[in-house]
Amino acid sequence: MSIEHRDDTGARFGMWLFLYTEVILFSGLFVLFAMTQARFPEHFAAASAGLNTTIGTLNTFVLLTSSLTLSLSVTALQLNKIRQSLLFCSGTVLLAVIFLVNKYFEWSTEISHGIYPGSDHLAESAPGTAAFFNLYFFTTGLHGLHIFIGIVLILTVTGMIIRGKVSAECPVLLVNSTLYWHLVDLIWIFVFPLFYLIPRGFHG
Amino acid sequence: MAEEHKPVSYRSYFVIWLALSALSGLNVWIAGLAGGSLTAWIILAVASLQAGLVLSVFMHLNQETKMFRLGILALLIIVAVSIGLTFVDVLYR
Amino acid sequence: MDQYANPTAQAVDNVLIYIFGFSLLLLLGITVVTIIFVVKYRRSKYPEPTSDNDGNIWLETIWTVLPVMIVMTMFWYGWTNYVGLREVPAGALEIKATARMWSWQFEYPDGRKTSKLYVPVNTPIKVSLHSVDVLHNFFVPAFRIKRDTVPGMENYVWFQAPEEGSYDIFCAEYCGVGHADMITTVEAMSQEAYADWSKPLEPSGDPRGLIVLNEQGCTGCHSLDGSDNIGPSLFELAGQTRKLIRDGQPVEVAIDENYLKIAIREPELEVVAGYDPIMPPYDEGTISAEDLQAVVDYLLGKVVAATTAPDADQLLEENGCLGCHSSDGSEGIAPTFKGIGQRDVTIERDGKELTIKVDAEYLRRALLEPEADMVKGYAPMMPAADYLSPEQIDVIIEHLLKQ
Amino acid sequence: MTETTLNYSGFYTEGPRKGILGWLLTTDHKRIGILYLGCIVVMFLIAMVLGLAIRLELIAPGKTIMGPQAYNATFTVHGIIMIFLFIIPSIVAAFGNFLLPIHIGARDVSFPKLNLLSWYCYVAGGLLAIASIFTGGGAPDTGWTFYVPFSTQTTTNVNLAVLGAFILGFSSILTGINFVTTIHRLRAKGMTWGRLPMFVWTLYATAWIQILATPMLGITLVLVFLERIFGAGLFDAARGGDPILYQHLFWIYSHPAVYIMILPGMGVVSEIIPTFARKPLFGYWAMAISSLAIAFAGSLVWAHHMYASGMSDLAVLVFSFLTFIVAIPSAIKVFNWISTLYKGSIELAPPMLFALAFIFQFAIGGLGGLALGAAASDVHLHDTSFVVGHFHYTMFGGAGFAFFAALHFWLPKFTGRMYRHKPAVIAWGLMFVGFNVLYMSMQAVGIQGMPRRYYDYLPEFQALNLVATVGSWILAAGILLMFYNLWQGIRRGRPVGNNPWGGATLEWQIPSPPPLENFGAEDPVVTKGPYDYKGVVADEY
Repeated sequence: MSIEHRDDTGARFGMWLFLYTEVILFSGLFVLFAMTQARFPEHFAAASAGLNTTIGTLNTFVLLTSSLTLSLSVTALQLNKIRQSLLFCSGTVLLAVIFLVNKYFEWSTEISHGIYPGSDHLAESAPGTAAFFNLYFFTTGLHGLHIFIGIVLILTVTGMIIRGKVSAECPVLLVNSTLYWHLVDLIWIFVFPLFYLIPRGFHG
Repeated sequence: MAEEHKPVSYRSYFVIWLALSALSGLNVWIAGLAGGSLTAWIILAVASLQAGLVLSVFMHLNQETKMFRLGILALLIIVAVSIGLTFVDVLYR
Repeated sequence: MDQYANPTAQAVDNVLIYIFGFSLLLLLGITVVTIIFVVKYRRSKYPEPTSDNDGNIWLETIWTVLPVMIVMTMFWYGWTNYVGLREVPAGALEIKATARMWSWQFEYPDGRKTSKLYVPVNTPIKVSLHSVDVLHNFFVPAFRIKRDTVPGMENYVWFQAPEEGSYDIFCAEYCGVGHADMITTVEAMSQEAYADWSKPLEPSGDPRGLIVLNEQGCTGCHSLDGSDNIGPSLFELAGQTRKLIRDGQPVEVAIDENYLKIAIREPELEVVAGYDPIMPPYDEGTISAEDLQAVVDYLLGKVVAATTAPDADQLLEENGCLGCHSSDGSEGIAPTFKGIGQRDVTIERDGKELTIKVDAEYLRRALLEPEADMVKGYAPMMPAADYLSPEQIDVIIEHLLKQ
Repeated sequence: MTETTLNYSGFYTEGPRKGILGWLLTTDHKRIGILYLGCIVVMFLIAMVLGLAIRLELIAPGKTIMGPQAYNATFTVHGIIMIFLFIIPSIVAAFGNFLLPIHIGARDVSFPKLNLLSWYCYVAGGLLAIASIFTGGGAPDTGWTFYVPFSTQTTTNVNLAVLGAFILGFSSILTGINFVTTIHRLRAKGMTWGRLPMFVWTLYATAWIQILATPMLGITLVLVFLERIFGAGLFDAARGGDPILYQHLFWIYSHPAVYIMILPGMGVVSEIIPTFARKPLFGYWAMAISSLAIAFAGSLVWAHHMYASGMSDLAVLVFSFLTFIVAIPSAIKVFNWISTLYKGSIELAPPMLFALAFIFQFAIGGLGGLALGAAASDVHLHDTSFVVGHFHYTMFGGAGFAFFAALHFWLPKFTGRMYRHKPAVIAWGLMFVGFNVLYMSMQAVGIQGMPRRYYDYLPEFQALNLVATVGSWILAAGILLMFYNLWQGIRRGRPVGNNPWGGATLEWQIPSPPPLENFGAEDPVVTKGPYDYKGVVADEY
């Protein structure tokens, strides 16, 4: 009677299709970034120099490491090492929280300097500077939202591993969450150089 | 099922992670050279290499069938076209 | 009207006729063939199909290649004629159009402003397009020209009026409640009539210093209103200081008569920091000693322009107020000006309704903060008139109270 | 065979839950398709009334029935409902959901729960969009394009409308993901790519556009929303923004979106024409590949909406060229449909009449598009009534008539009952005449130079506007008669067998209405192509 039949490949394929939509979502912001960078290279250079590259680099490593731990947890689950798998999942969540905390400090410093979308300070700055920070806040904000959703997702799957609903025989939910998490990492791999590194090269 | 993925060893994941971290470090270093659009393209190339590693190993694309890769191709073309054709306007106004 | 009198319309019509002609032919072909097939192969006559042909590679190739060739000619013809719309003939008369909700303002090279576009016939006109608020579009069907006005960006169109007369200008980019009323006209006049029209009506009352500044083209690089340009602004110089580069060293000096005279006679000696040393020197032969004195006096504020009071009717016309508010009592998107000084209005303030007498204070609020007191029954769409000077506002209020 | 009383009701009564919950919590693709169909028809009727109001206002210059603000809100809401709540989901979500799994021999889509979620997104988005009319600062008055800076400045309730459109985007994306996965993974044994019905091919192409283009609309609308809330200035020239970039982002989605609207319509016509000519579809692979080509090339031409925007002239050149490329696959399709008729055995049943009207009207729309794609002629026609007439020819005369064709073709399959043919033909005639009178006048007055979105117009435009308004009444009469006749057919039409039209695709081999899991206990095995009519006998009704 049941028409529920398992198609893990289909499930992964569907997940990939969903990830495409995420890429397009961010690429809208990348289009804006590329065009504005081309119009105001010098303003962008100056504005980018105001970002905290140390925190940015640190966060890049944090996110790369979280990707590693989540991948390890998939292998652990496939090898039926449930405890290790759970450990790696928790590690990932911890790293994700560290990322958000870093981001919080970064943002609050900027906000305390009067730099935030719609602020008077930005309204008085050069047009390219205002555009840079507006894009910066929206892009990192949207990315941060994705990190947050990722945390919720991984915690849910962790719970399902504990209850045995996700297991070596039926790992597809963990695999799909991993795909999602890697994509969030992948987007950061581009967000980081776009905002923190590349604009600086265009000084004069 | 033949379509199921084989577990990837901890070791290969670690190697990829090391490579990714090194490449990020490399990018930060290149950015310090401040060479205008040349460094921009190098940095983007390095980032794309990182993306390739994440896609193929972390995201198991190397174990998936052709239809997964065709999809990625379609996606990349659409993104490149959107950015490229918009430049045709913005740069030549 | 000879063929080249209306070049932009000619360019567009060429393409329109070409494409519509081909389209009509194709449509006719498609329709006729379909009707023939449907009638001829009807089921009552052929209960079963007489062929099960499901493809023909030659046929399919032909009707792929043929349309490709046809549409490529359309593309190319469309493009080459478009280029003609973009290339302004040399010597075109340049007029600046500024769009705002929901009126047009045209500014001529001599600074005069009108709300209709006055042009001479058979002369190429380049209209540079600006917007102060949202997107609008400058559309003249008679000349087949159309271009958006975009805030923060300059666009242009050009045209040449073939004969005297009045041609409609529409706003073709949706811009809000007054969109359909944002209509004005191109008034094309004979060359002679235009020359007459554009003659200055009376000798300028400007002080000699300002006249010299304009004549010598100083204002091309130096603004008089404080805005930045190729050279530093000449706005309210008295009492200011300037950071200069003198002999390669930065120094700061107070602006006085002596400094200004050196800056005009020998500009390369001292250059204001941040500007390129490109200003040419002006010697006795170019600016006489008396004129130099007049310029310096003017710049330091020692002579004041003989102010002629602005004309209220002209202000209302130039700034587009009449686009929404009628002066003859007819119903528009906004209350009429007729009798406005003698009536009571019901307004909504902070969500409450109240009826008040129209007075100077109310009118000032209505001009500067139109959203604060909205007249009942009208949409809150009026832009604040804060671009007018206080003096101009006073004149308008006084004028309205007399209505 | 004709004397079957309808004691069988298929999936309508089968299923794990009974009653209203059986519908609201269903994961059956057929029930979800019916849910969509109901909503879509209601939305269409609402937006149609708004459209009639617009036409009535324009019957004469000056104020007729409403003021300018109300008029602007009316055409905005008409556009938002017609585009986001009617055409984009119409054939895809209603007929696609019902028929796609049956067409490929599957029991359901790949992700049935997501499928239900997408319907709820549709409902939520629709409710938000409708709520925006009655709340806040009044109904949105920006036009469905939400162009900045006007959309970030107006005091009307753009926020809710934008949020609604965003959620509707989700609904569309989920459907797209579901369809692509289903077509790749769940084809029955023997259902090779070369045996897919053309409807499935067009849905496949459409689904890819839904996946790859819709998120661009999502981010653009989010930016408008944030701009209104925070005053971010991303499109504000004074703060480094660029209003024209908004138009780029908007059309990067919205141009491909017109292919989301028209491609499934082409699929429907490609099913109907062979069935009523009893002949295989001419040029199967040309048709399949041209669907994919339209989807791909359609993603490259967005800026042909912007020739007059102040975009660079080089961009005008490039986009004009690419635009003419898209014309080719559409032309191929028209030629192939007509060739299918050649030496066929043609029956002019109601679905066939609608399909033929589709070809005629779509051809006019497409040919009018050539004049809009060429740079010079677009300068004159852009933003005039001609454009409005043009896209109604493709969207309504094309996609809309395909939707009506699909209703007449498949409702007997959905319900097991046949509507009366005579009123259907009369309704078709009224609609065909009314439609062409209405939109041909609109195109003509546009060529004269009447700008679009005009509440009021100069007296020289009156004659054609009057004709157009009269056309709208004829059209509306036809539509009402059509829906009345279909409704009567659903309620007490004559019962039909499995295959009233003599179709050869899989849905005609199972009972009407289909049973819960479509194919009974045994999975179907496909041994022949979708247009192989040899030995197929139509059931009498």
